Amino acid sequence: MIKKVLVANRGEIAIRIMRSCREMGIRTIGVFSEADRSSMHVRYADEAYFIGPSPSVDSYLKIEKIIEVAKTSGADAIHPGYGFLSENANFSARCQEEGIIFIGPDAHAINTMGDKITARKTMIAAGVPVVPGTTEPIKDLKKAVEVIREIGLPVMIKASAGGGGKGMRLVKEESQILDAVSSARSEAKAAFGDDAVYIEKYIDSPHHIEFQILGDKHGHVVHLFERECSVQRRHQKVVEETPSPIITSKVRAEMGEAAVAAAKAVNYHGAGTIEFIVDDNLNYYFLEMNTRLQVEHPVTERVVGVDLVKQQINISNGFELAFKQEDLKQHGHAIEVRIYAEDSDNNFMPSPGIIKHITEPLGLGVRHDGYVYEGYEIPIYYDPMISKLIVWGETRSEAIARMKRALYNYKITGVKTSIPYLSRILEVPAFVEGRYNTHFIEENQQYLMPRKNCDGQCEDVAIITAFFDYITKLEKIQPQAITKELGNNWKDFGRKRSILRL
Amino acid sequence: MIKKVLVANRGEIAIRIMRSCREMGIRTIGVFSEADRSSMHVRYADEAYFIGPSPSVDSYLKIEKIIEVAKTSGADAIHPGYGFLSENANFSARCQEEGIIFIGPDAHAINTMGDKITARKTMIAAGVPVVPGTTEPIKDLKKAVEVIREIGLPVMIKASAGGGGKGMRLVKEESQILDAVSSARSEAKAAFGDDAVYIEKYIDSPHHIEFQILGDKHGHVVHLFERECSVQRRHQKVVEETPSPIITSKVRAEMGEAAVAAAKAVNYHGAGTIEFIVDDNLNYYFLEMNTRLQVEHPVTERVVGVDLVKQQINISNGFELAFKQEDLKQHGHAIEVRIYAEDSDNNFMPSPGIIKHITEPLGLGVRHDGYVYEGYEIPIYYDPMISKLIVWGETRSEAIARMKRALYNYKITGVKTSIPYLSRILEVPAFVEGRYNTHFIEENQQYLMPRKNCDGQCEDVAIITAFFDYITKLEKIQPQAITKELGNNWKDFGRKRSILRL
Amino acid sequence: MSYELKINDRIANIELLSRDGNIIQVMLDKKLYELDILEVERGVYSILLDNNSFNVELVEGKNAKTYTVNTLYESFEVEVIDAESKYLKNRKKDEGEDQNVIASPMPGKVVKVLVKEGDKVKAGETVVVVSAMKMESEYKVKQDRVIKKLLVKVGDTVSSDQPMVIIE
Amino acid sequence: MSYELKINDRIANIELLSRDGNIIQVMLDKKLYELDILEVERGVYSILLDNNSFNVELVEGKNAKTYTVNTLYESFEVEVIDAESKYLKNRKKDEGEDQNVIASPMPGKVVKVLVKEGDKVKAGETVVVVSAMKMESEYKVKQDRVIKKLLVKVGDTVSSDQPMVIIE
Repeated sequence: MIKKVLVANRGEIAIRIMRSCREMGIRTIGVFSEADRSSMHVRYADEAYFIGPSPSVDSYLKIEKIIEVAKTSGADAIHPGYGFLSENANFSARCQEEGIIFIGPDAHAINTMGDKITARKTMIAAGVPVVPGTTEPIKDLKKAVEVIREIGLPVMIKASAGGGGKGMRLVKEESQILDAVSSARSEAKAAFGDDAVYIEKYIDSPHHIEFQILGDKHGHVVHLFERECSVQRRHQKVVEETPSPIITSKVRAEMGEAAVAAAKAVNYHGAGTIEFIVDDNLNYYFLEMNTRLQVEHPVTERVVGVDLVKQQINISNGFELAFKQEDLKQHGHAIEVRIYAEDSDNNFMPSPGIIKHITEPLGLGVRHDGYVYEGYEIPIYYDPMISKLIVWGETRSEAIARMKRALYNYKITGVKTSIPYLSRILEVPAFVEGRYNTHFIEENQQYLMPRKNCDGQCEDVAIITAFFDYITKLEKIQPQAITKELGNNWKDFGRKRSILRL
Repeated sequence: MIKKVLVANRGEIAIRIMRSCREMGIRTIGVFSEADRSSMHVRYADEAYFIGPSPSVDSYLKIEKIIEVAKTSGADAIHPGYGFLSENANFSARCQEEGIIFIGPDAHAINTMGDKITARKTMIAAGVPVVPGTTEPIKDLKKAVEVIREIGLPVMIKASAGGGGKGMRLVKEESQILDAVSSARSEAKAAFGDDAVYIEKYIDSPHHIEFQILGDKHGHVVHLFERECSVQRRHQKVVEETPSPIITSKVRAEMGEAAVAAAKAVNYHGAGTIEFIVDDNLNYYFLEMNTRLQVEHPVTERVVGVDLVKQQINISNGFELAFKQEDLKQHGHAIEVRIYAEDSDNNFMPSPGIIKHITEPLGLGVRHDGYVYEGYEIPIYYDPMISKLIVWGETRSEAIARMKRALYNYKITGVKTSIPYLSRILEVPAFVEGRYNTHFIEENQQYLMPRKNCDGQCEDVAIITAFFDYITKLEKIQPQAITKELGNNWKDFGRKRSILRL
Repeated sequence: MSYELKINDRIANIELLSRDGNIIQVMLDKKLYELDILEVERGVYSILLDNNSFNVELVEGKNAKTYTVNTLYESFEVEVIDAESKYLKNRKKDEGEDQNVIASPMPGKVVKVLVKEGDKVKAGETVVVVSAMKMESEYKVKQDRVIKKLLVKVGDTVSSDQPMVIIE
Repeated sequence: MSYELKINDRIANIELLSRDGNIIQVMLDKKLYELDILEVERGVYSILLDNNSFNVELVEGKNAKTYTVNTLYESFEVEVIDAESKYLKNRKKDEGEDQNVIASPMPGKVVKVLVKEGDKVKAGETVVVVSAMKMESEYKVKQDRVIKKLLVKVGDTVSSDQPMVIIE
């Protein structure tokens, strides 16, 4: 039985893990870099150990240092969270060597799923749909045309040796095929000295839909349904929800089975996520597997009613899963947004700094996973995520209304945040109607620009408040300066205005 | 359609109501007394109106003033919250007269249920079980003995004119009957000049279990299952949970039906609560009906997945209930604790004052409904409740563990709170095992006393911290005073100690 | 320089031996402690002692020398004792155990004043009733006394520790 | 006495006419406002104007005269203009539009310095690259310039608005 867990992470996820440990009566060990002495996870942990300089390569990524702390502190398990060492097969293996439980999959599963080509082959073998395309480079024109006809248009031609868009061609029409293959090959030849190409089905309006799975060490695997993660900016998820607004229960069941098959193909144990790319006709294809807890795991926890971190720990303890597939149901709707310390209206520039004031949204249906506090300085070294806001509603529209209410009441000053940007996303018609794909952000720029939401009165109130604060400060320095001015009160303000105007 | 709601309340419930209004796109009007200008509900509302001096009798209970504000502000409905005017039939009637929707039942339902005798008679007529006993005063000995035989032992004999325990007798044995009736009557005669007595079944180890009901204006009534509220101190609920740890699904169904029948008996519309007293054998008896939202409504919201305030507003709008009894299910387990500004270890003395610092518990399964903020002064005029913490877990034991975790991380300084006391309740074996009745607090005093939870080290850390803060302050006043002392550093501390000791 | 701090009945002797950034060494009643101490929020300290993480909250009391210190489960009243406090303590002792002032331990509103100036009251008799948050508290004399001066009247709002009645 | 406050491109003229507790009357650009204003938390004001409830957060800028003001949906930069600010403003104008200092608008770490002192750089050329929170930002010159002085080197941590390069 695990009694002491070292959490090899920082920020909100470290605290989220420690919370579940505390509920299970497990002692927690935190680790921290130079920049993180005042970080909340150090304060939340039962014990905390310094592990090195601020850059993560010198601290949170130092495998040997973390193993050493685990041994010194007597931790019997390590939870890697997400990011940092969470998908590092060497780390998983090193833990095993040292007799420390790695709360996550073994090195074999991480390695297999970590390499795109191997993962693709493994999935094909397991009967999990992958994006149709060639698995070997194609070196001649005739073969290429044959393959394209087989896959069906549209397709993407990619230089085998390539990168940076060189030798890439999107083919949408029959008539373009020959030209496109020829020009892609000669461009590839010129750029990389190799004219071999890959051909892949092009998904026109892709949806990113992923399935949460849990597998124990006894061969049982279940899925906990999907998460819709198509609202992305530069491949970074911004808003996640479950259930997906586009999926049908038939497709859900099929994809769930595929996800379980994918996990079983690598004898997976622990919590993991199978990412699919889904087209408008709900054709779905395996994209990749994340062999760890995801940032967006709370929407699943809320709708399915399962604490995923507790499940991870139970699995690591060697317990069998306490539920079967048919025991799991989705109840209502959950949405998560990620709050970043960034200036969303100024090219999303990062905004580290000191939190001056924070008001957290609370009440019915709101979960808040964060780590900052008043006076805390968000360091420059790590991810700009401040917190995650997760809401639940009986229906999707109630969940959206609740998220708007929660964001309305979420105030952070001192650093710029993405809160106003997120509020705008929730108002975009395509989002409200649940019709969106991964092009959502670029296609809806006009809705996402900063807007003036208040009339002139709001600006006047801003001026008056600043003015009032300023004269109150002045008064503290020169008492009576202000009140003296008011000696004759407001009745004769006309006279004063004409005399005293600068 | 209701577009603007005046919330005739303050504190956490005012904000909780405003949150649901905001989610529904309804504008909110707050009202405030002198003491409440800085209260959070004034800040949260869209509009706020001053209604009078601090004592609630001069402000929150001023019917005409509140009606006036509703008319001035153009509110089309008033939500009374709980307490204050929420069970005031005159207020409900006045609203109706003025064409303002009272979000709650009509005066008839409030009056019928507000009077214990009428309520009892109405319930008997509706076939709802009430505590067996006499409905009319008994004036002769023979009749009294007859009635006792009919009801069955144990019974409580109460002076008809009485109060203060005078003329009360608990009868547990057959042999005591005659003596008890005679002495109760003569004591009653001596004390009140009237020897008439009532006889009521005595419930030995009573459980307080209540059912949430919702009724629309079309005659539909459903129940949203029970809440177990037996953890009480001086008839004040301290901890509430759902499902009740003692109830069976058969009894739940029966009590639910009785609750619906009780509501129908007064043509009830809105949200209401039927309180039952339940004995160890799960015999249940109608106690009273609360014709309003209850403090503990969130546990029901969490487990049944329904926003009760939204339902109240929909009902007031004249909508039919969107669900039938068979659509409602209980998922998992929820517990609520009430955090009071009081010194629980010092005779529960109220502790108003300024909130110096607050850290709210967050994360998975935790709902927090509060209203205080840093720098806020809790006024002396109102209820000492600061906030409610509601947790959900898959199971009762997970919910208890989660509540312990949440309380562990809930810090308020500046005022004393009941947080430590609540933490102790969660550790009491009878509570953990779910075997408790309304005598819980008095029977478990030994578990509820303040305890030393930390060894000497903890005390030493407290001393060192205070010391460090003190010398840091000194240093700010006399810079270098401290560092100078440290000039020769710690190596020669022995010498310094002997020289400098005062 | 060493200081004396009072916590419950214990008088602790404490001295700062060294300080290097957050790391301090102190000698507390002949026990050496080395710890990492950092004020993370106003009045909230994060402490690492032998890698154990403590969160300690300080609330200043009536003056800069008194603190309420909250650790995880317990709350302590701590007082720094210097020459001035010692003097005040000694003076206090001379005046005997009972105080000659009845003060309100909580803020509230005076709802009843049951005595007049000059009244003789018996031990245990209630003098003033204060109400706060719907609860009434009675203030009694501990021994037979004479009411010297009434400082409050019905309807007055009193703050914590405000003197209400002077007795002799 | 009236004050001038700058908000975006607007210069607002404002004067306090009266004050009674929280209630103030101000004349703002010839419009009379009466409102109830109260600082409820440090830097957070609750305002009631015609019974509408506003929550306004103030964060002081570089000096006591500049504020970032957050209302419900919008954020404003407000500056109190007095004689001193006016003088500074006028001086700045004389120096032309482009600045002769390249400063970092965000805290971060210098990861690349692409020039040496004395280098001639062309408009649009990147001079310094600063990294924060896994994101790199490039700082360029807006017109042809000469690098006069480098104030930072690779590995330096810079704070917000810290000058990094002086150009001429």
